[in-house]
Amino acid sequence: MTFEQILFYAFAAILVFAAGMVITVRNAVHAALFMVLAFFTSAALWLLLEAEFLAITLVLVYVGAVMVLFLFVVMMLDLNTAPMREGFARYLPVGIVVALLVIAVMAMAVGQRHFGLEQMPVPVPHGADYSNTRELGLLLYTTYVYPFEIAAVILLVAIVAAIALTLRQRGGTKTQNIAEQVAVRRDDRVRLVQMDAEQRK
Amino acid sequence: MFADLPLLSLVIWTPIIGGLLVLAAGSRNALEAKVLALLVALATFLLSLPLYSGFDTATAAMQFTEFRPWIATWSINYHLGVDGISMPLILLTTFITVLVVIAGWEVIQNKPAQYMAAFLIMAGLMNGVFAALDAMLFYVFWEAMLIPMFIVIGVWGGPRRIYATMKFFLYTFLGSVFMLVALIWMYLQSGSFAILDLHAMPIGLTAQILIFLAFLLAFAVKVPMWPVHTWLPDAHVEAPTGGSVVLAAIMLKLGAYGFLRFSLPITPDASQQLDWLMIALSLIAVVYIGFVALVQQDMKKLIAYSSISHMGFVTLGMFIAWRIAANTGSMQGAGMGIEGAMVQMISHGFISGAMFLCVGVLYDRLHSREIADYGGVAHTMPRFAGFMVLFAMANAGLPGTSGFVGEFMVILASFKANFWFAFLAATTLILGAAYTLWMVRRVVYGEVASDKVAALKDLNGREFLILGVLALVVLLFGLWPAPLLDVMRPTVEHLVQHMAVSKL
Amino acid sequence: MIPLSNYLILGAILFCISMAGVFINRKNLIILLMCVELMLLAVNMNFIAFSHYLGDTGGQIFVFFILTVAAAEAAIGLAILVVLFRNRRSINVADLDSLKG
Amino acid sequence: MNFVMPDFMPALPEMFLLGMVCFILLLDLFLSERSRVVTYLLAQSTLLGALLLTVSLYEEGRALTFSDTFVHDPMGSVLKVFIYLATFLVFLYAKDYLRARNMFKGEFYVLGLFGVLGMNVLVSAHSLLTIYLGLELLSLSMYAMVALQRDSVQASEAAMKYFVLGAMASAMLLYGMSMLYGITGSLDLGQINTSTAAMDNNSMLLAFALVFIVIGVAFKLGAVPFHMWLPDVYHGAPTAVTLYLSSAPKLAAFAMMMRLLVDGLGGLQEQWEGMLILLTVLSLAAGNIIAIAQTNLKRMLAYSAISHVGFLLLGVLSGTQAGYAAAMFYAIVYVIMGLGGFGMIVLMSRAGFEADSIEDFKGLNERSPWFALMMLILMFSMAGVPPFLGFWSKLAVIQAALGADLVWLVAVAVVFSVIGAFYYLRVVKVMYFDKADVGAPTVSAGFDLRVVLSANSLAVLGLGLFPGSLLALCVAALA
Amino acid sequence: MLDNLHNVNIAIVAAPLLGAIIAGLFGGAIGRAGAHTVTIIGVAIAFLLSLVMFNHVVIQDAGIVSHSVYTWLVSDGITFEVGFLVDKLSVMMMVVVTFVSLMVHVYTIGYMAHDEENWPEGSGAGKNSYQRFFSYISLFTFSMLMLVMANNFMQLFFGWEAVGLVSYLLIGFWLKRSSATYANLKAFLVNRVGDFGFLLGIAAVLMYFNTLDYAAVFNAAELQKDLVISLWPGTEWSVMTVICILLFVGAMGKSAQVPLHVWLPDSMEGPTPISALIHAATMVTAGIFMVARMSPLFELSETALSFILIIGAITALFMGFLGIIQNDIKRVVAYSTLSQLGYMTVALGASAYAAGVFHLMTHAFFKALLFLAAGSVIIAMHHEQDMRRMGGLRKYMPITWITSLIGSLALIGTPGFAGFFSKDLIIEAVHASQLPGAGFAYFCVLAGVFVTAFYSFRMYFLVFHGKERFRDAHHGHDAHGHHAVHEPHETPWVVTLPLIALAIPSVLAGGMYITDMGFGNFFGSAIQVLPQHDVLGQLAQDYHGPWGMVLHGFLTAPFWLALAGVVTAWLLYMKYTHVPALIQARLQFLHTLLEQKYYADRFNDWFFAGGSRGIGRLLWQWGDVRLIDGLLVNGSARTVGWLAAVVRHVQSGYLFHYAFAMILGLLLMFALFVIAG
Repeated sequence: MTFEQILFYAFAAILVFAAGMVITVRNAVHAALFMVLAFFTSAALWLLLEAEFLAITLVLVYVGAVMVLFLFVVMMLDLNTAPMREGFARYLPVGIVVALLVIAVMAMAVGQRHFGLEQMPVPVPHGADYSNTRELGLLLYTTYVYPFEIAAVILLVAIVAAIALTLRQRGGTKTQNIAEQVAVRRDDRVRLVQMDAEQRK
Repeated sequence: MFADLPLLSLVIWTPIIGGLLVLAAGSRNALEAKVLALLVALATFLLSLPLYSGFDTATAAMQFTEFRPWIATWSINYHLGVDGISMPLILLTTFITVLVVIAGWEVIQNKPAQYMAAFLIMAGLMNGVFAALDAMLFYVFWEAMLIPMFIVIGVWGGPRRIYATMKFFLYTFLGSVFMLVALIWMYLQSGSFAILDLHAMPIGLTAQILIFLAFLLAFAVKVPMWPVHTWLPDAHVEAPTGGSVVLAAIMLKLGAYGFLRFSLPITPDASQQLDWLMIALSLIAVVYIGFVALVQQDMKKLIAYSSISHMGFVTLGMFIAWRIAANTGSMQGAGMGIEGAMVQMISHGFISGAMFLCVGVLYDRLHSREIADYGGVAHTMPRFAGFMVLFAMANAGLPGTSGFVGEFMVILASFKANFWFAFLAATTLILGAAYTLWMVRRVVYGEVASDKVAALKDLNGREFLILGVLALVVLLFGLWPAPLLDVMRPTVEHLVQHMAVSKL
Repeated sequence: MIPLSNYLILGAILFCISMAGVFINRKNLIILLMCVELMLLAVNMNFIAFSHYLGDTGGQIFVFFILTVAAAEAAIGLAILVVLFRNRRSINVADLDSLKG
Repeated sequence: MNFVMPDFMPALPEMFLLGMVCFILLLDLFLSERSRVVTYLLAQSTLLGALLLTVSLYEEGRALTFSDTFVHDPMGSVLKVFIYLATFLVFLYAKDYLRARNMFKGEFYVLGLFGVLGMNVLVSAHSLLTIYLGLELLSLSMYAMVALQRDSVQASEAAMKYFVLGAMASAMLLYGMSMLYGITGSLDLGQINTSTAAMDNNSMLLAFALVFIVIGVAFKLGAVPFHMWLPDVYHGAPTAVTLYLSSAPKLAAFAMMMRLLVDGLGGLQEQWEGMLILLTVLSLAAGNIIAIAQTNLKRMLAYSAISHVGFLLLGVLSGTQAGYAAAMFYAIVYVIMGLGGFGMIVLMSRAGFEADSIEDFKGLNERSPWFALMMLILMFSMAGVPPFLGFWSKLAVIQAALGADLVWLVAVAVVFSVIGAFYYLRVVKVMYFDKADVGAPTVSAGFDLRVVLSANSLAVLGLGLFPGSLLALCVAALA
Repeated sequence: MLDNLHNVNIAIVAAPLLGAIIAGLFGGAIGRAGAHTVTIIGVAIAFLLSLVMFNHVVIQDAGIVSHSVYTWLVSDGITFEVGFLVDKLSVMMMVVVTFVSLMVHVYTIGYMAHDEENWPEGSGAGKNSYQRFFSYISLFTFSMLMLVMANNFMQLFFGWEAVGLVSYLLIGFWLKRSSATYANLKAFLVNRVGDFGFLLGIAAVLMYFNTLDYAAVFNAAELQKDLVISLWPGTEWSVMTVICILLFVGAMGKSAQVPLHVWLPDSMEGPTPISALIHAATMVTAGIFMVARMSPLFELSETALSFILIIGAITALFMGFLGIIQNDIKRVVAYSTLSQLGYMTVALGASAYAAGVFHLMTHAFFKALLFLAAGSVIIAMHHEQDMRRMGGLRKYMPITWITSLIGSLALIGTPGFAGFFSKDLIIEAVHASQLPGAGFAYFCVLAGVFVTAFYSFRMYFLVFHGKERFRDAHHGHDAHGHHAVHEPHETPWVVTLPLIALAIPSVLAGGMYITDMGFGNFFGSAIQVLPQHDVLGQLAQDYHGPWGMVLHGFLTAPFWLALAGVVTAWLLYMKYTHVPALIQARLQFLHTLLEQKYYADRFNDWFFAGGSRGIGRLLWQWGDVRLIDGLLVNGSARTVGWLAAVVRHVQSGYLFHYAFAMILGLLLMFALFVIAG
């Protein structure tokens, strides 16, 4: 077994373990941490596949941002973790059976028969001067500029949506309402009252 | 002067557009709406008369044809025309519609405008069914017609109206969707939806049988034939009088018309193969339903069953052709069967309509259709009793009334096919008389059954007019059916010739 | 020499585990969201593996976009989760049953 | 690096849309509650502008741009036009409803327009990547819109379900895409098509990839058994959003199916035909049967939508140009009818009252005969009774399926359509045959809503009487 | 000339029809006098014009008049026409029908004078049951004329059913009486059973002759006689036999032959003029007339003739028995009619058509006479019909008494009276017949003579002689509100005049026409008899004029049998009046059998009426309601509904179930492609 293989199997084992833990642990925080582990090992595997840029992105974006967001929400929601495992064992066997079934079918398709070394030999490793990041960057802003723009819009949608859904104006806080200030008219502020002259008693 | 007018379009669209106008008028003034409805119905009837007077009885070809492309993608056309089979039915429709409008004049208190509009629209659609020469146009009218009927039964019907109307709609809908499939299949084979093209289209036997069965389902439900008849008694019982009249007088004819227009000419070989089935079902309708009618306690149900039984003659007359050929060696007599069926259709239109109107007259007064609630009506409503007995006799197929002609012809023709067909068919002479007259005995004759019956008022002028007109027509066609037969003869002869030629 | 199939099978296993996670997990919605992330990870694994063995960068580009979208998805998912929690005071999956039948 | 500047012209509507959305997004910040109507008007004019642009580009013919990730073709243009129109109606119908529920905010329109953009991307996609991104753009907008009524328990529940299942489905789709990519080595649909067509047709591998792709599409369409989200989401979402969900995205989903299965995997027609048959039968059966048991109109219409998907698939799986045209026709017709149907619910609703129970329509004929008639037209049309538009669409797909010799499937379809007629009839029954509850209010919706909804229903009748042009358009779009 | 005769024919049928329409539809306007005037004028015209035709056809012997009036319809190359055939047979019938009808019309003026029970005060139709009645009997005259004058089967059937209709209306004339409406329904239905056969017979004629015109059919009959038809596999029937038996089934209904006789006694529920007109003189003879008319066909089937012979014989004897025990005066006459119809039928069966028709004619006169006399008695007794409450009426109603006696003597065949000639002729003809069954028939008709005499004179003695039982009679019912004690008195002239008018032919008609009708060639070509069947021809060889026949009559068995019958009646009902009760007690079983009319009514009610209702209920409840509707229609609806209610729970609301469903879907599709390869 080559070093590469050792690395692969080790990381793969950790990855599968971490994934298994994510779906089985009772505590959401633990789950998130196992997620982080899974991301890390994935990133390592991707490095084996010479996808350096994505591996790093994965760590930066996912571990650094997304999972933190998850943890943040978990903490914010202040969840009671105790009853979280009720009835869990009952569904586990079904889950395992079904999962194994699907894996079996999938393995049939993606196994050695179609994607063994004969069909897909390992490509020659890139030279030292190869920059994965540059390569992607070049493509991203030329060939894939249209998807890139869409991705930008998607992020914008995410922002708009997240704000629209979660932003709450609390009654007590004193904030400026710019729209209201801009839209203000004279009548809102000044009221001219015509009064009859009062008769002195 | 009429030659230039698109008469068929007029008889189709005048009532439909008129119906919409009535609907609009109804929101303001009910009386205005009713008068308008009557005018529209009369106008339609008058417009349909030139169809008869201008009809060329020398030819079997379609007349008064109109042709306009409609849906080019599927070569569906707005193609209208009538021949000797459809023209009388259009007249029947326009005629009955006038009566129905008059019949509902005072009786319908709840949203009269909608009621009238529904009938007018229905009349237009039914005319469309009879006039359509494009299968898809036919289908559109055929199905669209269900909607106003659905509403009519549901809104103005009796206590179990919802069950009845749902049953009516779903039953008939189920029947017709298979016809649609068959039509599309034929279109895919022939590239045309024109009925006349389908007549000429060669089809293999298996396909013919499947098509025939699909048609059968659609038409048998409508006719209705045993065993898909059970919607009819329910629908009839619950429908308001006008609804029952239209159902019995016209809608049932649509199914029979379908057999003549589609099943026989398009799938002659399948019809021949399966004529045993048709004959068996027809005879079951005559005998089985006759027995069932005998024990009905509800007048409308009784008449409804009697309708089914009478329609058995219609289908019998149509499908004995090949048995005649097998028995006697020639198609001589097949025409009589089909013509008898046609006459029976028209006549049944008048008679059953009249019977339902009679029941309606009673129902309007006593709000009961139970035979047991009546008795001795003749003493309080002698004029009504006179009409009732007349129509009952016509229903029982008394010579001299139109009810006799069709049955007579069909029995004569079916004898040529097989003695036992005629034998079973002729049992209607006994059964028909038994159930009809037994009902008459219990309702019209005898001691006055109750104070309510004693307080009944005889026919008013409006009712007298309707029943009188129907009585005249029933007698006229009974004493002199020749004009009716003259109109349809060339068409039927042509049809028989067509049926005799195998399409395989 | 690691054959492509190994990566693919790894991806498949990952995919199945996360899929199973969606329906085994009946209590915690957050874990459900994580499972979704995990599924995307499995897909990414596939893409990158293919990209590597095919010598085509398209796959990696795709993964780039998936990562972007997944981040956006996570944001919206969590936002919905927050809204839900505010309404229900619970993120128990089994409590989400007012709409049924 | 031999990069050529792409031709931006074909994407002009999308760019216009994006620009306008961003503008509205910014402008909305500076608008007070009272002048929010400006946002509404801008959104509507954006749609109309995009419509004009798309129409003006219709004659251009098929063109690829943006490194072949974007395709401009007649089918796309027609679908886009109907997407704009549908969304236009949605915004119009929803206005009063949103106002009454304190949801008359810029976000609804911004998200809605983003969704339209996503649909456009999807419709014009010519690469797995753009399909995915368009889909996600649309989906994310929709997830957010469903949850937009923040204080509604049902809405947030619906959004959560939608989100989780949607994400799962898109992951499955992605898995399929990854396999496809692995097999063909390309993301471009054109190249995928050429390479798959050249492969062994019975390849298990392709079928494997196909399963995931089909699932992705089926989910988006709401075909059984990937429909589970649909009733809950339609039911739980605010009716205005349901209106949105049920209309334009169906067209986008149809386009997605066409792009993936026909443009990309047309060579595998034999294989996806079987899968679609399975989905069709299940959808027809489950949709029509479960709908019967419903008491909530929105939910009933949701199941009805599922059954309609079954019919739509009937057209696609026939695998012919006529079949695709029929399916497209069906999709468009369904959108028109669905808008009317959900529009009626919006029409009947008032502040604090959702008219989404079938019982709420009791005695409508007494209260408002006109709208009872409109609803009647819609219901009969959905049931497929001529002369309404729904009939022709059913006719089209049945014809297509018969053309593919799937007689048994057609028989199944028509039987279920008869069963389905029952629940549509029940609505008519409630409106016409039942007495109104005492004090049941009359219709009090705004003038524009009344007029346009009437026009919508009458269009179902009018186009039913003259379906030729719409049909011809669909056929021409796929010729 | 011929055209004029055509118009005469049309006028003959049109006049009564017009009268009927005027009296029926405008009865309120024209009043009673108007109604009876207009109808009597109508019938009188018909009668007079019939005489014109009689003159033309018989006296001048100027050939038959046959023409069509209009084409009813044309179908499949076959023309159905409405037309008239006036030959010697039909013209004789026309004269008889119009004459009897005219008499009945006149008589009705008196009989119905007080019938007002139908219409209440203030009803829309006014009190015009009187007018209605005249309308009906005129309509009947029209129908009957259409029947006898028909030149084709279709029109024959029209008349056939039309008389049935009028009979239905008239039997049920007293609408309130449950028994009347029962009787009319029964009459119509039983007749319909006959018509059922008749119609099939017509259908058979059409099938084998392709026309319904008499002349064409009769001309072609000879050619078709060897045809066979297989009614069920393995059997072959002569077409002629089938046709004739089917047609005869019609005659059985109309002429009340066993077993379709059950309606006739009940039909006495109608007013008496009806019993006279329809149920004695005319309508019931339609069957006889029809068979005679079809003689060219019947001659070709010996099987059918034998069948007729036997049916007729059974009717003649066994219906006579029933007359013996009746107490209702009209019922006695009714059973007598049945029995006499049997005689006529026997004559037909023996191929002595002329004898049958001859008896038909004489019977029309004396039976109408008897009925009207009975009616007269009933009027005098204030609508009491039970003979046990009569007696000794001779001195109160002399005219009625005399005419009744004449009628009875004619009926029992006293030599010299009309009935003698016709009846004797029949008996002799049967005696001479060689057909199978003739022996049995001969026995029956001979025995029938005794029976006839016995019941006729039983009635005569009970009514006109003996104790005046009406004085002590305690009226059990007081239906018409009359007072208990009343003196019978002779009825007004409108009643007695017809009696006298009918009494004359009852005496004379026999002797006058026996030579021509019985033995001569009176009917010419209208009746055709094959040489081997020509019994009358054989008898003619021994015929030496009416007087010779009368003288010979005193020596024959029938005379002595009749005399024995009269004497027995006298002994039992005049002399030893306690004996009948003793006999009744002894022969209780027999009496019950007769009282129950051989249980025919019971059986019919139980088997046919009850049975068909039972079948109907079975088919309805089990076939329609349970099986088709319950199981198939509502069952499917229920199944779908149940399915919906169950399946909707799949949509559990739980996210994990939804996800699971998706995964199952995934697996399902995997399975699909794994299976598909």
